[in-house]
Amino acid sequence: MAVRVQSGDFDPGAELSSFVQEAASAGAVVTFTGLVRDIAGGLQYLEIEHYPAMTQSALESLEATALTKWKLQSCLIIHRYGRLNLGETIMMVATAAPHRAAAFEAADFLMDNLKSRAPFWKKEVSKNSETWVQSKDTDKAALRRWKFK
Amino acid sequence: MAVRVQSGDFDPGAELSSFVQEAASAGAVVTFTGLVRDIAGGLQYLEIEHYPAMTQSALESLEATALTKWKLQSCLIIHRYGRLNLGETIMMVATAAPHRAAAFEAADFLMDNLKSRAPFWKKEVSKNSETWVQSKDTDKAALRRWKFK
Amino acid sequence: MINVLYFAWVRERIGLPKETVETSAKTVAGLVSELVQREERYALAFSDVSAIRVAVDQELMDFDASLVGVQEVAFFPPMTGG
Amino acid sequence: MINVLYFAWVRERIGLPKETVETSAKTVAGLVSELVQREERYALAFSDVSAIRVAVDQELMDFDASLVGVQEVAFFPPMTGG
Repeated sequence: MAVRVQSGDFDPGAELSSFVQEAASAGAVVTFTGLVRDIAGGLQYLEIEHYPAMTQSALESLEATALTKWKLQSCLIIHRYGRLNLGETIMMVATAAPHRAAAFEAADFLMDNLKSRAPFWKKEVSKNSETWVQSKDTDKAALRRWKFK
Repeated sequence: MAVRVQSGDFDPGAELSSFVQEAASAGAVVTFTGLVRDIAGGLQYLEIEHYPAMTQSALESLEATALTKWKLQSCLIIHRYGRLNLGETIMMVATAAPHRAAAFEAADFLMDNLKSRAPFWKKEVSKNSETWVQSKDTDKAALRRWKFK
Repeated sequence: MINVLYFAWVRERIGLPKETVETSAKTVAGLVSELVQREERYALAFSDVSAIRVAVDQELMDFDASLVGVQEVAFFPPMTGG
Repeated sequence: MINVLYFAWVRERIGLPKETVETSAKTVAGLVSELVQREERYALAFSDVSAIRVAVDQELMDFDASLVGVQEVAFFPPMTGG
């Protein structure tokens, strides 16, 4: 049960080690880690803006929904803001449940909502341009899946 | 690209750290970790039997299918055998892909197939009884999902 | 008096992250109408409201949300976290 | 001469992990018929073949799989890895 919004880089492996130790009574742990990658070529770094007064509470409410809906034993959300260099970790979610289906579904749910309902905005900075990342239609479609449940 | 079948315990966090470093060009990394838990109460330890001549090749063929089908950048499967104590790690899969949908789906696919098509058999040992874990109908139904794809 | 916040390219187009606005608007949509009449940069930022999301007191809301008792309104593009 | 392997409760019921079998059976099903006629413990282990899986030369197969050129056959319950 933790939500962390931070500018510093972190090691998802170290987070998983602690998470598993705390969630020892759970049988199934799923993690998702997002990394800064250079898709188009030329990316120098990523700049993530967020809405400080809203971010923590938005993530906590997301976590509470996942905990209740999938009866998770434990849940972790870490998301960075500020300048992020290539290869660095952007964010991570971890879910612990008695069975794998719940752990997978809850992690998937958290990701879809983080993409479209948490107040973060990514800007890609390369040598000659700065571009705000556009939200994808696939993200909206992914989000819609959870309304039918 | 690694498959490891081993009796010794391992730290899924340490595995995730190395996996992320090698898969630095991937944007999305998903892991699943299975832990020994005491559901019914009274479990002393888990004994996992396997079919040595078949295990490695079965897991490698599973990995090859996932790599091709979801165009993964990287894939890891670790599965233990022998005596496993409460709270220890049973197995782990990790997948790295450019986007989250592929990473999630491939990890889910690997898990369904590990449950039903890799030659491992779990026995639960408690003070007064030894019970072979029965495969679940939900596992077969889960496996069937992948035939329609 | 309402605190109005702007993020990402909405902030860049309007040219400031935050301002205090004296308004008689009853809804978010009414507030937007007032803002676009102020200056060209506001009109530009709000030219396509379908591309803009709004949070009222840190909760995501629609443009018809009431401003009664509200302290903070934020405008921003669709979020791109994760 | 075929190496026949048993795992999990199939191994426990038959009482050994591995044996070499002289057989004229053409298929896995034929081999099972020969085994169950040997002794009670084999009959017991194979009493419900729907609960048994088979691997031929380390590949999962059906009971009608051919034994031509085969070196190793393994019998075991549905797998429970993961």
